[in-house]
Amino acid sequence: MTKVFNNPLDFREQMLDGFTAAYSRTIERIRDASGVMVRGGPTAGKVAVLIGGGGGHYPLFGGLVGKGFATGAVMGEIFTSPSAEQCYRCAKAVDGGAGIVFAYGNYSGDVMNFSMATMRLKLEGLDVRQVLVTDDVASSTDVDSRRGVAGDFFVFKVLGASAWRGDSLDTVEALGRRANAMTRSFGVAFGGCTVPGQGQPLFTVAPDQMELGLGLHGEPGVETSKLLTAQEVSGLLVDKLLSDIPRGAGTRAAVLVNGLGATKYEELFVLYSDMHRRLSAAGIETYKPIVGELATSLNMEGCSLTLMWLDKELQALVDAPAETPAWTNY
Amino acid sequence: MTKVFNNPLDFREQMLDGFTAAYSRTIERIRDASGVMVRGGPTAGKVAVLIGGGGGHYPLFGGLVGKGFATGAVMGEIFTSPSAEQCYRCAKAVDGGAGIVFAYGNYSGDVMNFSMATMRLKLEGLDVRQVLVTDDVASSTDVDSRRGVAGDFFVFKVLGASAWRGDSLDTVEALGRRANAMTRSFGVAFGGCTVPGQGQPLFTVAPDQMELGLGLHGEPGVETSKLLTAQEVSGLLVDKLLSDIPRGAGTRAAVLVNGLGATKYEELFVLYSDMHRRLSAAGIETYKPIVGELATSLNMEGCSLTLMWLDKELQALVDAPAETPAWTNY
Amino acid sequence: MNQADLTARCLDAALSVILEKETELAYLDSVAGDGDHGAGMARGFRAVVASGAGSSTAGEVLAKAGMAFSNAAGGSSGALVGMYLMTLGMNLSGEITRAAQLHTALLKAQEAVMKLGKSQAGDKTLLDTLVPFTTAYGEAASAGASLTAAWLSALGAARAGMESTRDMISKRGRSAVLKERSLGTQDPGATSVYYVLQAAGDVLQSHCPQ
Amino acid sequence: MNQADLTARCLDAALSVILEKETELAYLDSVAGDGDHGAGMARGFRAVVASGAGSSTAGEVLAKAGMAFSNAAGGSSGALVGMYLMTLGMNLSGEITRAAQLHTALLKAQEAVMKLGKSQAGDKTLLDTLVPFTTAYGEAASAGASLTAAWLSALGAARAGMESTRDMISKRGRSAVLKERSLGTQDPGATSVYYVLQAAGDVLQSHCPQ
Ligand SMILES: Nc1ncnc2c1ncn2[C@@H]1O[C@H](COP(=O)(O)OP(=O)(O)O)[C@@H](O)[C@H]1O
Ligand SMILES: Nc1ncnc2c1ncn2[C@@H]1O[C@H](COP(=O)(O)OP(=O)(O)O)[C@@H](O)[C@H]1O
Ligand SMILES: [Mg+2]
Ligand SMILES: [Mg+2]
Ligand SMILES: [Mg+2]
Ligand SMILES: [Mg+2]
Repeated sequence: MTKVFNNPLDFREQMLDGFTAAYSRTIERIRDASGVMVRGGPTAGKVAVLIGGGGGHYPLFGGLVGKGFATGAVMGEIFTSPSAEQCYRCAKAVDGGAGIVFAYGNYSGDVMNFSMATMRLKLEGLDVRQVLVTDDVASSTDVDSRRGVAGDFFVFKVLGASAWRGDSLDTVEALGRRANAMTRSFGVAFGGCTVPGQGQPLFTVAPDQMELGLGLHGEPGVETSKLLTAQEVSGLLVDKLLSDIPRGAGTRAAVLVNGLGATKYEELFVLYSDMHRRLSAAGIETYKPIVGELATSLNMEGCSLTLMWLDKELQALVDAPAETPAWTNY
Repeated sequence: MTKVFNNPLDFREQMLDGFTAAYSRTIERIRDASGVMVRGGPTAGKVAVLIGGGGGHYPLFGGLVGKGFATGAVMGEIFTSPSAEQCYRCAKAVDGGAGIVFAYGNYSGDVMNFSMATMRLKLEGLDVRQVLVTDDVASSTDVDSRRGVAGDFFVFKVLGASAWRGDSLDTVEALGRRANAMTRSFGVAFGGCTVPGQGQPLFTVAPDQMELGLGLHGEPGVETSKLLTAQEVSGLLVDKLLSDIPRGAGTRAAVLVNGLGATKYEELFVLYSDMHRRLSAAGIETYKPIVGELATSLNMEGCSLTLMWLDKELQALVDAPAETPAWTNY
Repeated sequence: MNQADLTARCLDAALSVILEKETELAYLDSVAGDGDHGAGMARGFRAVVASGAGSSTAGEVLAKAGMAFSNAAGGSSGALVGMYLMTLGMNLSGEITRAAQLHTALLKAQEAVMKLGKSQAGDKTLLDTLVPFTTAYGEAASAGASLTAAWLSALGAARAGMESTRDMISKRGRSAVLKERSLGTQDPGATSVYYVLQAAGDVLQSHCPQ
Repeated sequence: MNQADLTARCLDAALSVILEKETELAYLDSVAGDGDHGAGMARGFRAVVASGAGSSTAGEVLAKAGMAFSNAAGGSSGALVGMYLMTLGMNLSGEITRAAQLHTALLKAQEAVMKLGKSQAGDKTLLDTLVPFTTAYGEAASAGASLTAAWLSALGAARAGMESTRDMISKRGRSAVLKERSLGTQDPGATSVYYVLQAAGDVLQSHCPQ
C-alpha cells in the first residue's frame, strides 16, 4: 500500500521535486518538463540517450541518469507513459547536436508518445533513433512484440556507456539494439501494488498462489500457479531463460536478480543461491551479478531474473564507469 | 509477507550463500562462520572494522563490506544478534594486527554477544574496541540507552573510511564515536513485516493509522497516530531531529531518508521534497542527501530521517571512496 | 449559443462524466492493465477544460483540446484521444452547417487513431465504440438527420460496440499480453469513450435540439 | 540412570517443550519485541541435543550445552541462557550428592545472568522466573528436601514469577523502549524458562523420584 503522499494529483511533481533536490549533485531538472538530465546538461558533440516511461519504477527512469548512463529521462505519471509533448521537450533539452536515442520499454503508450515526438523532432531536422527494450519472454513468442521489464537496466547501461565514450549515433543505436537482442527476463509476482490514493491494489494474489510472467506495471501475470519454494522459483526462472537463449549468445551473461519492491534482498539472495548453482551447472559464466531493486513496480511483491548474454564489447560497456543517483561503478 | 524461501531453518545460510556467490568480486565468505569480509581478507597493519547484527536489514550488514567501508560483517539469524562465538570467529578472520573495532546498533542481544567476544579476544591479547550506534531519538531520552537504526550507515562509513586510510585504532574508535554522537534518527511505520515461515506479521497497523518511533526489527513504535500526509510526516521527522541537535553540531548535515522495505522510493522522494524545504528554511545545509534503502526491516512499511551533523573531518570520511555490494562512491 | 461554446460545453460535460466514472474506469483498467485509465482521462479532460477559452470555431476548440489532452494525460489513451480530438478539430473549418461535415471529420479522426494505434475494430479498444458510432452517425446523416439527431441515434451502436468488448480478447495495448485473461471485462477505453459521446449527446440535445 | 544421562534427558525434554511452544513464544516476543524468541530457543536446544553425547558428569553435560546453546541461538536469550547453562555446569563438579550443591550452582548461574544482562528480578525478564525458582529451591533444600522434591516444589514459585511479568513494565531488552506498551503481556524469556524448568521437573520425577 502506498501510504506517503499528499494530494495524489501532485504526486509526480512532488516526487520529481524531491528527487531533484536530493540528487542535485548528479542531475538537474529539465525546465518546464517532466524530466531530469545529467547535471550541467548535455555535452556538445555527444549522442544523447533519453530514457523514459511511466512512474513507479524507481530507479527507472530518473535514477539512471548521469555520467556514463542516460543523458536524461522523461518521467510520466505513475504507470503512465509520458506524453509526446514531454518527450519532445526533454529531447530538446538533452540534445548535444550529435543525435538522440530514445530508449524505453515496449509498451503501446510509450511507443505512441515517443514516436510522435520522434516525428516532430525529425521535422525539425534532428536525427532521432528509437531503441525499444523487449526482454520479457513471458509477454509474447514474437520477440519484437515483447514488453520491456528489468532488462531496461542493461540496455540503458550499454547505450549510455557507448554514447558517453563518444560513439556515433549509428554505433550507439546498433549497440543498444544488440544489447536488447541479447537480453532476456522472466518474472513472478506474489502480490499486487496500490497506486497512490487508490483504495484497492491493482490485483491481488491468494496467499498460497503466485503469478507467472508478470509485468512491471501492476498487470497480473499471464498464468497463476501455487506458491513455489525458492528453489522451485529459481528452477522456473532459469529454465525459462535457458530455453530462450538468443542466437549468437556465448556462455557468459550479465545477471540481474531484480526485486519489484516488497520482495526483499534476503529473499533475492536465497533465490540467487540456487540460481547460481543452476546457471553454473549449465555451463554459464555469471558476470558480476546484481541482486537488488533496479526496476520496481511500487511495492509489488515479486522478482525476476534477467540475463544479458555478453560479448567482449557489451561486457566493456557494462564495465564502463557510471555515476547516477541509483547506480555507480568505476 | 516473506514469500521466497525454502526451509526457514536454512534461510540465513542460503541467504549468505547467495550473497557471497553474487558479490564474490567484492567480498568473500568467512570460513566456518556466519559472516563475510572484504575480498582477499584484511590488510596487514590496518585497523579492522567488524560490523554486525541480526539478519533482515540488508544492506546491513554484509552489503556494507568492502574497500573503504567495513572490513567484515558478522550476520545473525533474522532479527537475532549473532552469537559471541560467531563474533569471535569473524573478528579473528578480519584481524590485520592493528586492532579491531566492533561496530553495531545498541541492542541488548548484540551488546552481550559482542561484549563476550571482546572479552575472549582481549584475553588472547587483541586490542578490541566497541562503538555502539545510538541514533534513534525515539527510543530513550538518555542518549547512551538509545537503539541504533539507520544511523548505522553513516557511523560505519566513517569508521570504515578512517580505518581504510590507515588511521590508528585510537583514531578510528574516536572518529566512530564522534560520528555516532553527531547522528540522530527518527522513524515511522505504516505496517509490520513477516519473518520467513511465520504466518503472522510481527505487528499490524490499522490502514488509517501509523506508528511513531519504530525500531528496525519489526518492533512496533512507541506511539500510535492517525495516518498523516507526507507533509505532516516530514514535519514530524524534521521537528523531532531539530529539537535534538547534538552539542557541537554545525549547520551542515549528511542526510539519509531511509525506506524500511515496502515504503518505496517515489514515496520517499515526495517526503524529501518537503523535508528539503523545511531543513533549508531552518538554515541547514543538506549534504549529499541519500534517499533509498540502507537499513531495512524485511518488507516493513515505514521510513526514517537520519542526520549526521558534519564537521570537516566527518565530511571527508563521508566523501572517501568506497566499494561494497550495496554502496559505491568515488 | 455559438458552436465554439457548444463544443466547449460538450468538453465540460466530458470532464464531469469522467470524474464521476473515474473509479470504475480505474477498476476496468486494473483487471488486465495498469489501472491508470481513469486518472489519465481525468487529467486529460481537466487540462482540456482549463485550456478552453478564446477559440472562435468548434474546430479550433477541438484542436486545442486535443493538444491539451494529449500533453496532460500521457499513456496510450492520452496519445489516442488527444490525436482523435486534434484530428477532429483540424477537419472542421468554419461553421458546421450540415451533419455530413462532421461525419467526414469523425472518419478522419478515427483513421488517425487506427494509424497511430496500429489497430482496428475488434481489437478490444476504444475503436470498438468509435467505429460503430461513426458508421451509425454517417447513416443517419445521409438519411437527412440533423447533427444532434444523428449523434443521439448513433449512441445505441456505440453502446453495443462498447459492450461487445467484454467478449473480446485484447489484441492491443498492455492487456494484449494477457490474451484469454482479458475476456469477460469491458475495455476501459471503449467505456470512457462511450461515456464521453453520451455526455456530449446530452449537451447537444439540451442546447441545440434542432 | 547416571546423572549425566539424566541431565541429557532433561535437555531433551527442554527441546520438546520449546518446539511445542515455539509459536506461542514467537507471539509473546512479537508483542513488544522482534518475534524471534521461539525460533532462537528452538535453535539453541536443537544444538544442545545434537552436541549431547560423550560427557561423564552432569556438570560437563551442562557446560557443553551452554556453549552449544549460545553459539547456535544468538540473540539476548542465546547469550543469557547459554551463559546460565554453562555457569551451572561449571559449578557442578563430580557427582551431585546433596540438593544444596545444586542450589549453590543455581545461584552462581543466576548471578552470571544478572551480570551479563545488567538486570535483576522485576525488570520483566527471564530472571523473574529464575530468581523465585532458585529461592524456593534453596529453601526446600535447606529444609531437607531431595533434589527432585526441591525442584518440583520450586516450580510454583517459578510459575508465579513468570505470571507476574504480565503486569511489569519492561526495563531490559528490546521491549524496554516500549515502556507502558509492554504491559499486559507475559515476558517471552520468563515463559520459556518456566517451560524448561517444568519439563526438567517431569524428567526428574519419573527417573529420579527419590
Ligand atoms: N493500440 C491501441 N489502439 C487503440 N486503442 C488502444 C491502443 N492501446 C490502448 N488503447 C486503448 O487505451 C486504453 C487504455 O488506456 P490507458 O490505460 O490510458 O493506457 P495505458 O495502456 O498506456 O495505461 C485501452 O483500454 C484501449 O481502449
Ligand atoms: N538484559 C537482559 N537481562 C535478562 N534477560 C533479558 C535481557 N534482555 C533480554 N532478556 C530476556 O530475553 C528475552 C528475549 O529473548 P530473545 O527474543 O531471544 O532476544 P532478543 O531481544 O535479542 O530478540 C526477553 O523476553 C527477556 O526475558
Ligand atoms: Mg498506463
Ligand atoms: Mg532478536
Ligand atoms: Mg492503463
Ligand atoms: Mg526477540
